[in-house]
Order: sequence, then structure tokens, then C-alpha cells
Amino acid sequence: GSQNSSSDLPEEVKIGYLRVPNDEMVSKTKDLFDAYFSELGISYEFIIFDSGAEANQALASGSIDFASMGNTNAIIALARGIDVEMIWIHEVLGEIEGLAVKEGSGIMTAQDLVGQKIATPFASTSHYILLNYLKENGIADQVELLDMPTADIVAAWERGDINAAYTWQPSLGELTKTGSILVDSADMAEEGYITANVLLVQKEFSSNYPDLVAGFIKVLSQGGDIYRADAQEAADSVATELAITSDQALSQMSGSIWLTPEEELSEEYMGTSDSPGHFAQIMKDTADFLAEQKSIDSAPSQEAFNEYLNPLYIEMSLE
Amino acid sequence: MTADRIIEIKKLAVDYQTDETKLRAVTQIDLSIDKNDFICVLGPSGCGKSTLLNVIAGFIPPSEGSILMQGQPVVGPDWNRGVVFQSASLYPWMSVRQNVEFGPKIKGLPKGQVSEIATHFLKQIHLLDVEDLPPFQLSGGMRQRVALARALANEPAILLLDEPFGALDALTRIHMQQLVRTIWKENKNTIFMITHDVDEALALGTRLLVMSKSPGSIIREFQSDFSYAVDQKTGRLQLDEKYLALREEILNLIDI
Amino acid sequence: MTADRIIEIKKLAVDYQTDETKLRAVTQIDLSIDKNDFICVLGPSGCGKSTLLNVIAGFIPPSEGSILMQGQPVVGPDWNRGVVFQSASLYPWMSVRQNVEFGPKIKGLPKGQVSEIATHFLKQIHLLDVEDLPPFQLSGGMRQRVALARALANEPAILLLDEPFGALDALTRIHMQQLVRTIWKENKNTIFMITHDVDEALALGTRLLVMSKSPGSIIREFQSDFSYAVDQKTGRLQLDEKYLALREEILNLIDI
Amino acid sequence: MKEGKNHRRLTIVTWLVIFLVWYVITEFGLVSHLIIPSPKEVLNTFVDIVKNGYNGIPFWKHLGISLLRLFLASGLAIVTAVPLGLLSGYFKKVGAIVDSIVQFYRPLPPLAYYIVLILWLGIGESSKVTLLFLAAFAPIYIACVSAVKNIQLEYLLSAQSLGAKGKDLFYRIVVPACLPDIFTSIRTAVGVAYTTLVSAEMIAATSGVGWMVLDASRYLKSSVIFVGIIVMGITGVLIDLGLRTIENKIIFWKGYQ
Amino acid sequence: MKEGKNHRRLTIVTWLVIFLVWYVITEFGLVSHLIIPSPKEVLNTFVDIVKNGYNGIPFWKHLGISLLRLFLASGLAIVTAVPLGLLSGYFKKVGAIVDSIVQFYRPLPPLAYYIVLILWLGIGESSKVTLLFLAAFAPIYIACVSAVKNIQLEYLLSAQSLGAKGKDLFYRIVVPACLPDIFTSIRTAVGVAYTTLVSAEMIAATSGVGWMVLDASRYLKSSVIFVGIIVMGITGVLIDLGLRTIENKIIFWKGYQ
Ligand SMILES: Nc1ncnc2c1ncn2[C@@H]1O[C@H](COP(=O)(O)OP(=O)(O)OP(=O)(O)O)[C@@H](O)[C@H]1O
Ligand SMILES: Nc1ncnc2c1ncn2[C@@H]1O[C@H](COP(=O)(O)OP(=O)(O)OP(=O)(O)O)[C@@H](O)[C@H]1O
Ligand SMILES: [Mg+2]
Ligand SMILES: [Mg+2]
Repeated sequence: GSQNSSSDLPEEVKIGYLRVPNDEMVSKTKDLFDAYFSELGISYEFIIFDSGAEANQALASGSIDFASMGNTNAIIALARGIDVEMIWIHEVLGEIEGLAVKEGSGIMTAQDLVGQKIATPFASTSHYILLNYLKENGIADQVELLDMPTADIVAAWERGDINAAYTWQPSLGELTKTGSILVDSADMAEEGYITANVLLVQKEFSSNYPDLVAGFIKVLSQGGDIYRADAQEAADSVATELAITSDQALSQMSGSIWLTPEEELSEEYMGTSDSPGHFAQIMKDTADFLAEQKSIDSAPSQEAFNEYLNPLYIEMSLE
Repeated sequence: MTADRIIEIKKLAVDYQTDETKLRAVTQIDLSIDKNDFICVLGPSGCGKSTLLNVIAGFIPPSEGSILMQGQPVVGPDWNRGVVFQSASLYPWMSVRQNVEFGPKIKGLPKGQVSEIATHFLKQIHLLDVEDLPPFQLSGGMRQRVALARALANEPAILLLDEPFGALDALTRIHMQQLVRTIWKENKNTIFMITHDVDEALALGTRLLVMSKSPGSIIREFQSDFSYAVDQKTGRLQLDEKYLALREEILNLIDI
Repeated sequence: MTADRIIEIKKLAVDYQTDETKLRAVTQIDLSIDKNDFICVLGPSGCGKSTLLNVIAGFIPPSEGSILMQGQPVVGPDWNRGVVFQSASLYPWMSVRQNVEFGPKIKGLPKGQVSEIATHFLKQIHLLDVEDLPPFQLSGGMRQRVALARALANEPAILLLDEPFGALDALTRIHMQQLVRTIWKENKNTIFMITHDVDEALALGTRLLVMSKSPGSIIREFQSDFSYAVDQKTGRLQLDEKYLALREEILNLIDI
Repeated sequence: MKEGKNHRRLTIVTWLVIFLVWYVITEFGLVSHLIIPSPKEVLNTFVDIVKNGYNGIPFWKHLGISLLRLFLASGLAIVTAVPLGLLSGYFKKVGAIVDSIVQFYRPLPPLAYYIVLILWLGIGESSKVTLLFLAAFAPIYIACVSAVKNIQLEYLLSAQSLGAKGKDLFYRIVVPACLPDIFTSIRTAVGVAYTTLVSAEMIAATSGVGWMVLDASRYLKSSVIFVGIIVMGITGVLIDLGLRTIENKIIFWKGYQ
Repeated sequence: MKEGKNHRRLTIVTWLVIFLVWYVITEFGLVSHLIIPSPKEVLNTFVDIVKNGYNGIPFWKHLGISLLRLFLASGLAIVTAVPLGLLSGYFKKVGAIVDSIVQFYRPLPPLAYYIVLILWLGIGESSKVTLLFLAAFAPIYIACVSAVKNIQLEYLLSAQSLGAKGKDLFYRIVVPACLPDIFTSIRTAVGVAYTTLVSAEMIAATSGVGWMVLDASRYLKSSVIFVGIIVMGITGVLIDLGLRTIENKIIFWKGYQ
């Protein structure tokens, strides 16, 4: 890309990220961001958010420039009118999120869930998939959903308060020590219920510093490249920050699909500036569902999503 | 010891423990109180008057010496020795009547009798018409009268009054003195009263004790009969030469 | 109006507004106070004595009638009229000396003069040796003396005392009376004092005002010169027939 | 009095000005409605929630369950803290045992031990109520201890001289003498528990006004958040008013000790 | 006195018993160490955190940043609530304007309006400090208003008769007369702010003891949770002790009004 003069650069960049093993985490732990921002001579700050909901609050208050979150939260951001755009799909969620049921609870099929308490963090991708799973099986109003953070889920599970929970790694791993997976997000993806962690940027920021944004995406794809070249190296790199073992990191990473920039631009995902990809439609479907659930007042139009998913910076990063 | 001996104090001393040091409040007290005595105690502030009263009441144990009540050692407060403090410690959550009934009720007397007693003493203090009011709606003088009735209701062998009229204005004080005098005559009570007011002591007491300054001991006792020479209608003393001489003598004793 | 006229009250009445009704506290008061008067006000409880004092002090405006001080209407409290209440309202966050210095300091007098004044009046009340103590370490009588010194320090044209010795015991009261008498004689103050105690009024005042019960008005004024007939050493009155007759007359007036 | 009326008018004007400013800055788009929803939005949301409930649960149930938790916890706190506090004040030995424990946990932020409560008590109502209970317990306990220590000595002495001892003394004198302080502390305690409501409903709840605000904040439904805050504010003021009314009825002698 | 000593001994015994019970039930595996970590684990964790920090930040920094937030917020609350409260009490008109606003927000759970603060102020220190500030403000303000209203009338009247008015009256009489109440309320306020600490460090923080406990509970590191709770408990007690010492120094006339 073309180099900006320094006056075109912000003084500081603030990035909200999630504590999950993805491309962003690899780039961060491999100091690729550090190298990138140091070269530009601007300071940067990574801020952990425990959920997309918090990241949205930070975006709405203008406290951060970039934020990673599940696509359901990205929809909320659009629906609530936060002035952001979606510029990257970190990973498509697969086995990393799933519905765990307890050993010995006798739950073998979806129908066995009837009358059970199922815990999940509300407003998350897990919540969305779980609701669809229950709906698909026609038992949506025959179970009791509990709104719990992932740590509480593990605690309640250990105590025997709940026998089923839809959550993600690493808490999912804790549950499967004494349970099994009834269904996971990979299964549901095949049914068309696709969830992903995505990257949002403040529109004002991206229009002021398009090159910086493109560069940011380039660094992300470099992180992906490391994983694709040597998964073990990537796993080793993120394990410390996530306080898990390399093996755990490796298995968690393999539970989701990482995309190359080219794949991102493909018809299946972001598409190109000229023709929107399929993911915009997935987002629209998801939004319709969330509107039905009254999580958002009304679903934005397909056109709004087409505009919301902006592949421009991925294209720039490939120039 | 006669049959009428109520309190017998011998070589009494009381120490207060403060932090590291001991403070002797009263010392070398010998005192007997007989039935129908009206004792008034005078003495400079802090000389140990209240301490002596508290020992008799049983609130404080003697540090040295002994105190007997009708031959038995005093081991704690009980209903046989009624107490009235300077500020009426009436219970604000009880009505005037309930305050007066408290003692007899605690004693376990039957209901009818409890209410009879209360009525009697409320009549005696002329407050039967305010029996249902809470005490805080009464004036200071009325409150002290209720406190008196409350103590009397138990018909204790002795009544201990610690500056009972100290917080009242001069006029109300005179009325209260008259009331106490009347009650004492009618009921044939035995009274041990602390006061700061020489005129009050002279107007009421049959025996006047004067205490020395701290550590307090009884330095003089006067017999007094002015209480019988009070104007029956106004309650005021008919002052004369003898009275003034005695008054002067006592003031000289206290005013050091 | 003479040059020595300090306070001139004409047809004064004061109403208190309570919820929906008006309460007339004092009515039809005509009173002039001249330099070097020592006025003692007597009257039954609640008759409006404090109300009258508060009007003179400027704390309450008259509802009817007028009050002039040295020819000027009184519009609020100021340092020209010093006040002492029953419970010494000494400031506990200031030392004894700072309390006494408060008035002169507020007046803006130079530091040296402020401290000179304080020393003078602390000496007059015999408390120079405790000038650095906080007031709560003093006894009740000492505190009232400081309150007196604090009011005197401003050298006000008139001193208003509202039952200044009401909370003190009988002996301390006598000592305080003697002190006030001495100060009044030495400084040639003008004093307006409320009291409940007829003996106190007789022992101190040059003019005794007796008020009727509520709504209060002045029903009698007595001239008294017993204050000059007090034992210089003990502060005690030398009672005689004339004294007792006057005392009886006043008591009959108040005691309704 | 006329002055009082003027002041009430001033208070009303204050709130009118607040509403006006609120109206103006939202109406003229000075701030995003995400950050401050307009009064109209908030009102509409309120009407909608009252009519249709939130998350499939009627509004009154949300409010009801929150108040139920609050009153249950406060009730438990009263029933335990009052006797324990009075005993601690009366018998120094009991105080020596209980005091330091209360003093230790009292300053702790409830959210710090909330996960411990889940681990111990599970995700049901018990951990929520316990959290509120703990918040309410300390103020009542501490007030009771100091109330007993501050009883006018004359009350006790004169009662003893009237023949009261043991239970009579405790129930007829100590307890009523402490009642004014106890009641004040109950008001404080309910207030403290109320401010802990949202923390308590963070735990595996799907109902309650506290949870409603939390859930709304996840979806950035500012107008629901505002509705929740306003409802909680008014409810809080009303609860205190109610308690104060009861207090004035029961403790008729308050201030006349 | 001897009795006091005995009671202190009883308190110590109480805590020893608590530790013993804790030791026994964990040592003999009566409960999972996830639910209650053993004293040894907790001690080891403490030593480890003190030595190596938590999440790459030294332990003293965690504690330091939390206390900094607390003291900053409390300081701000004192500086604003004391003058505003005194003015509200002194000039009825100011009270008519401010009172009802404080009364309205006071009973609100901080977590309910925290999200609003974040939307308004962002996720930085300012929203955290503001949350603690609001928690500390109300108790001080309310105490100041009532302190002024309860000043002994004689203080004011006699000062006026000594010639004081306006500023002199306010600074030399009103302010010192209210100081004892102000100080008591400051202690309350710091306590309230302290219990709000974890809430404040809930969002977008990566340091502070409150955050440490929250983070540990996310990963169910019970021993870290226990360390956090114990540290917070002791710190809370120490802060109050410190404030009380200062209070006794400054307000030497306390109780002698
Ligand atoms: N509980 C106590 N602890 C320590 N010292 C005390 C206690 N009660 C009284 N004293 C001291 O004992 C002495 C006698 O006190 P006491 O109250 O008996 O005197 P008093 O004659 O009743 O005084 P007053 O006339 O002021 O009522 C005083 O020096 C007092 O300071
Ligand atoms: N602030 C007030 N508001 C309403 N009524 C008042 C107020 N102050 C006094 N009163 C009433 O005015 C009357 C006179 O009161 P005041 O205090 O002047 O009497 P006093 O002669 O000083 O009584 P005391 O001898 O008890 O001091 C009383 O009936 C009293 O109840
Ligand atoms: Mg005494
Ligand atoms: Mg008066």
C-alpha cells in the first residue's frame, strides 16, 4: 500500500480483543502488531473484553477503534446504530462452541432436554445457536434457559445444578471432562446456522486512516499464515497469554475455520466491493432471528448488511 | 439493731477503677437508716453522694466494709429499694400508667391488683387524668412525679432519690417538695435523698447528712424538724432565726 | 428619652406561627432599660420570658410594636447586645481563650488588642490558668463563666442572660451570682437576666419584672436594693423581715 | 408554610429543567440516541414493557421477583441480625466471637464473594437471596450492638430496682430501648441490599429488574436501561418512604429517649 | 482491663477455630478444592502472587491502582459533596434543587447505571472513578445537609450576637460544627465506595484487586479468589482504622457537642 505521511496517522490506536486462540491472538503474541505500529511510530493499546456486549459498549462510547466480537454482537452494533463497519472474519466457529450434556444425566437426544435447565451466556453466538437448535427440534419453550457467564456455568456444572450448557472453549473443555457434546456449532453450521468472530472498526477511523486499517488486516492475515504454516508454533505462541497448554490451544484452534484474505473475499464470505458475499445474507438471517427474539427492535435490511460488511480494506491489504 | 432498722452500713469504702489507677470515691462511711427516716444528703459536687446511693441501691458493690438491708447483705438491685434519678428514666414506649404498673407486673401480681396499685399512686401524684399519655408529653415536673409513683408502686422498704428535683425550675421544685412531704407523711415511707439545695434539705429531711469533699465521708449529721414547720398551703418554709442559723452553719460546712 | 436610655420597647407583641394557628407569646410589653440597670425577669414557665429576650437580642422580629436600641430599631443580632444561654454554647473546637477572643477577632481588632481583651476578662472570671483547655474539660460552672467572659469581651451595651445559672447546682449558683454581681459593679454593665429563682432575682437585680402567664405581659415591677446587702465574702444574702415579705409577695404573684 | 411551598415548587422546576434539557439534547440530535434515548423513546419502551413484558416475562413479575428477593433477604437479615446484634451488645462474650467476623466481611464488595456463593449454594434463588442477605445483615448487626451499648444506663438501673432481671429486663427494656436504632438500621439495610440487587441478579437469572437492566445493556437497549433505572429509582424511594411510615407508626417515641 | 483481654483472647480463638475448620474440611477432602481451596493452597497462591504478580502485573500495582481509584473518587466526593451539602443545608433553595436528585440516584444499584456511565464517559479510568465517586457522594452530601440542619441553634445565635455573619459565620461556626458528622460520613462513604470497587473494575479493566478476583472467578481459580477476598477484607478494615485514627486526631471534641 501507499505510505501515509505521519500527519495522516492517529496518535494512538485502541483495539478491543477477545481472549480466544485466533489470528489476532497469534499476531499479537508474535509481536506482529508491535512491529507494525512501531514502524509507523504510533502507540497502541489492546484491551480485553470478556464479551462482545462489553466491546459494543466501548465502541458506542467511542473508547476504542477496533473491536473483535461474535457476529451476533456485530449485528447488535449495526441494529443499534453504532457507526462501525465489519471488515474481517477472524474465524468461523465450529467445534470450539458446543452443547455439553452431563454424563449419567440420561440426555442422549434433543428431546431428552425437555424440562432441563440449559445455561448459556446470553447475547452470544452460543446463545444464538442454542436457540436455533431448540427451535429446530421443536422444544424451544420446553426448556429453561439460564443466563450465565462461562465461569458460572462451570461452577454450576460442578455442583450439579445444571446438566446442559452451550458454551465455548476453554469452559467447554471443563464440562466435557464429565460430559459429552450433544451438538456443536460445526454441526449447526452445516444446517446453515453459521457464527463467526469478526472484526469491527469505527467508520470515522477507517475513513480517516484507510491505509492503517488495511495494514492492520495484513497483520491479521500474517498471523493466520503462521498458523497455516505451522499450527504448533502458533499454538505455542498463544498458550501463555491464554494460560492454557499448547495442546489445548492446538485443539481449540482446530475447532474453528481460519480464512485467508482470498477466502474472505470469496463469494461465500465477505465477497468483494462490487458483489457482496454470502456472509451478509447469513448476518441478515441471524438478524431476523434476533428480531424475532426481540433481542433487537428490528432487523436491518439486506442492503444495510451488504454495506455493513466492507471488504475494501481486505482488497487494499492485498494490493 | 432494732426491728425498725432498714439499712446498716459499716466502714464502707468504694473505689473506681480507671485505666491504671484506683480512685477512692467514698471512705469510712458508717450509717444506719431506720424506718420513717427522711435522710437528706448534702455535700460538694463529686464528693461521692451518688456513689453512696448506688451502693445502697445495689448498683455498685462495696470495695470495703459491709452493707446490710434488714439484716441481709445487699447483693444487687431489687424491688425493695426503689430509685428515682435526676432525669426521670421513664420508659417512653410505655404510657404513664404502664410505667407505674411496671414494678407490680414484674413482681407477678394479678392484673386487677396491678391496676389498683397504679390507680392509687397515680391519684396520689394527681396524674390520673394523663395516665394514657406517653411520658414525653408531660412537663418535667409531671415526669418526676410519675417516676416517684413508679418507685412507690412497689412499696419498697426504702426510697432512694438522687437529686430528684435538680432539673426542675424553682417553683415546680417547691411543689414537688410539698408532694414528697405529703406522701412521706401519708405512706410512712423511708427516704434517702441527695440534694444540692440546703433549703430543700432543711424543708424535707429529718436527718441531714453532710459529706466532705472527695473521697467523701459523713462529716456531720443534723437533726431537723423544719419539715413540720412548712406552710401547709403554699409549701413554703416559714423562715426564722433558728432556721437561718442552721442554714448558715451547713453552708459553711459545704462551701470550702 | 435620656442619653442613658439603652433599650426602648413599645407595645410589643410576638406571635409564633405553628402549622395553621398563631400563638401569641407576649403581648402589650412596654419597657425601657437604662444604663447600669440590672433587670431580673421572673414569671411562670412558658410565659414568654425567653421570647422577650430573643426580641431584644434581635433573634425574633416583633409582630407588633417597636423596639429601639439607643434610638435605632433593632433589625437583627449584633455585637452590641451580648447573650448568654442556660447551657453554655461554647464552641468545643476552640480553646477557652479562643472562645473569648471570638467576638473581638470578628470585629477585626488588631491581634494584640484581641489577646489583651481576652486576658482581661479571663482574669476577671478567674480562669486564666485554663485558657488553653477545650471547654468540654471544664465543669458546668466554669463553662458558664467562660460564656460570660465571651459575651463581655465585646463590651456590649447590654448583656442578655437567659437563665444563665439554671443548670448549675445550688452552691455553684451562689458563686456565679457573686461573680456576676462583682463584674456588674466593676464594669458598670447593663444586664437583662431571666431567672426562675426568686432569691436569685432578689440577690442580684435592681429592677425585678414579673410576667403574667401566657401570653406574657409585665404585671409588676419591683425596685430592689438587696444586691447591695449581700455578704461580700460568701455571696450569701443577709435575710431579714423586709426581704422575706418581698419574697412572699413575688411568689404569690407567680404561683398561680 | 409559604416557604415550604416555594421550595417544593423549586424542586419541581429542577426536574422540569432536567426533562427539558433531556428533551432538547435528544430532540435536536446533540447526542446519539444510543447514549441518551429521548424521553419519548423511554416512555414508549416503558409502555411496551408494561404491556408486553420483557423477554417473555411480564413487567410486574420482573419487579415482583426482585422485590421478593429483596424482602426475603431483608426479612432474614432482620430475624437473624437483630437477636445476634442485641446479644452481642448485651453479652460481651458473644460480641467477642461475632464482631470481628462481621467487621471483616462488611467492607467486602459483594461481587468479590459472589462466585464463592455460587460455588457453595448453586445458581438458584438461595445464592441471590444470600448475597442480598449478607449486604443487609452487617448494618443491622452493627447498629444493634451499638444500640445496646448506648442504652441509657438509668433505664437498666431503674428497671432492676423495680425488680426486673434476666428475660424481663431484656425483652421489656433492652429490646424496646433499642428499637429506634434498630428501625433506622433496617432502613439502611434495605437500602444497601437494594443497591446490591443488580449484582445478585447477575447470577444465573432470567428475571428481575436488575437482570433486565443487565440484559438490556448487553443489547445496548438504552431506553430499556433508562426505564429500568427510573423504575428502580422510584421503587427505591417508595420503599424507603414506606419503611419510614411504618417506623413513625411503631416507634412513636422516636427522638424522645 | 482484664475483661478486655479475655475478650480479645476469645476473638483470637474464634478465628483459630475458623482456620481449623477450614483446614480440616479441606485437608480431609470433605469438599472439592474448587469450592474451598485449602489454607496451604491459598497461602502458596498469595506468596506466588506477591512474588510474581498476577497476569503479568505486580501484586502491589493491582492493590495500588485499586486504592488510587478509591482515594481519587473519595477525594473528589469529599471536595464536592461537603460544600454542596453544607450549602444545601444552609440555603434551603440550594437544597430544594439538589436534594431530590441525590435522593433519586442514591438507592440505585451502581451496576444499573454503570453501563450509562460507560456509554457517556468511555471505558477508561474516568468511568471507573465516576462510579466510585457517585457511590461516595450521596452519603457525604446527605450527612452534610442534616448536619447543618442539626447544628445547635445556640451556636448560631450566640455567634451572631458576637458579631459574626455571612462568611465568618459559615466558616468559623457552621463548618466546624458539622465536622464530626462530616467525618463520620466520609468513613461511610469510603466504605460504600470500597464495596463498589469490584463493580467498577468489572468492565475493560486489566488491573486492580477487584479485577483480579473477577478474572480469577472467570477461570475458577478459587485460591486466587480467596487471596483477593482476604486481601480486600484486611485492606478494608485497615482503611477504616486509618480514617478513624485521623478522625480522632482532627475532631478532638467529638461527642462533646
Ligand atoms: N463510673 C465511674 N468511674 C470512675 N469514677 C467515677 C465513676 N462515677 C463517679 N466517679 C468519681 O467518683 C467521685 C464521686 O462521684 P459521685 O458521682 O458519687 O459524686 P456526687 O457527689 O454524686 O457528685 P454530683 O454532686 O456532681 O452528683 C467523683 O470524683 C467522680 O468523678
Ligand atoms: N419557636 C417557637 N415556635 C412556637 N411556639 C413557641 C416557640 N418558642 C416558644 N414558643 C411558645 O411561646 C410561649 C413562650 O415561650 P418562651 O420560651 O418565651 O417562654 P419562657 O417564659 O422562656 O419559658 P421557660 O421558663 O420554660 O423558659 C410558650 O407557650 C412556648 O410554647
Ligand atoms: Mg451525683
Ligand atoms: Mg425560657
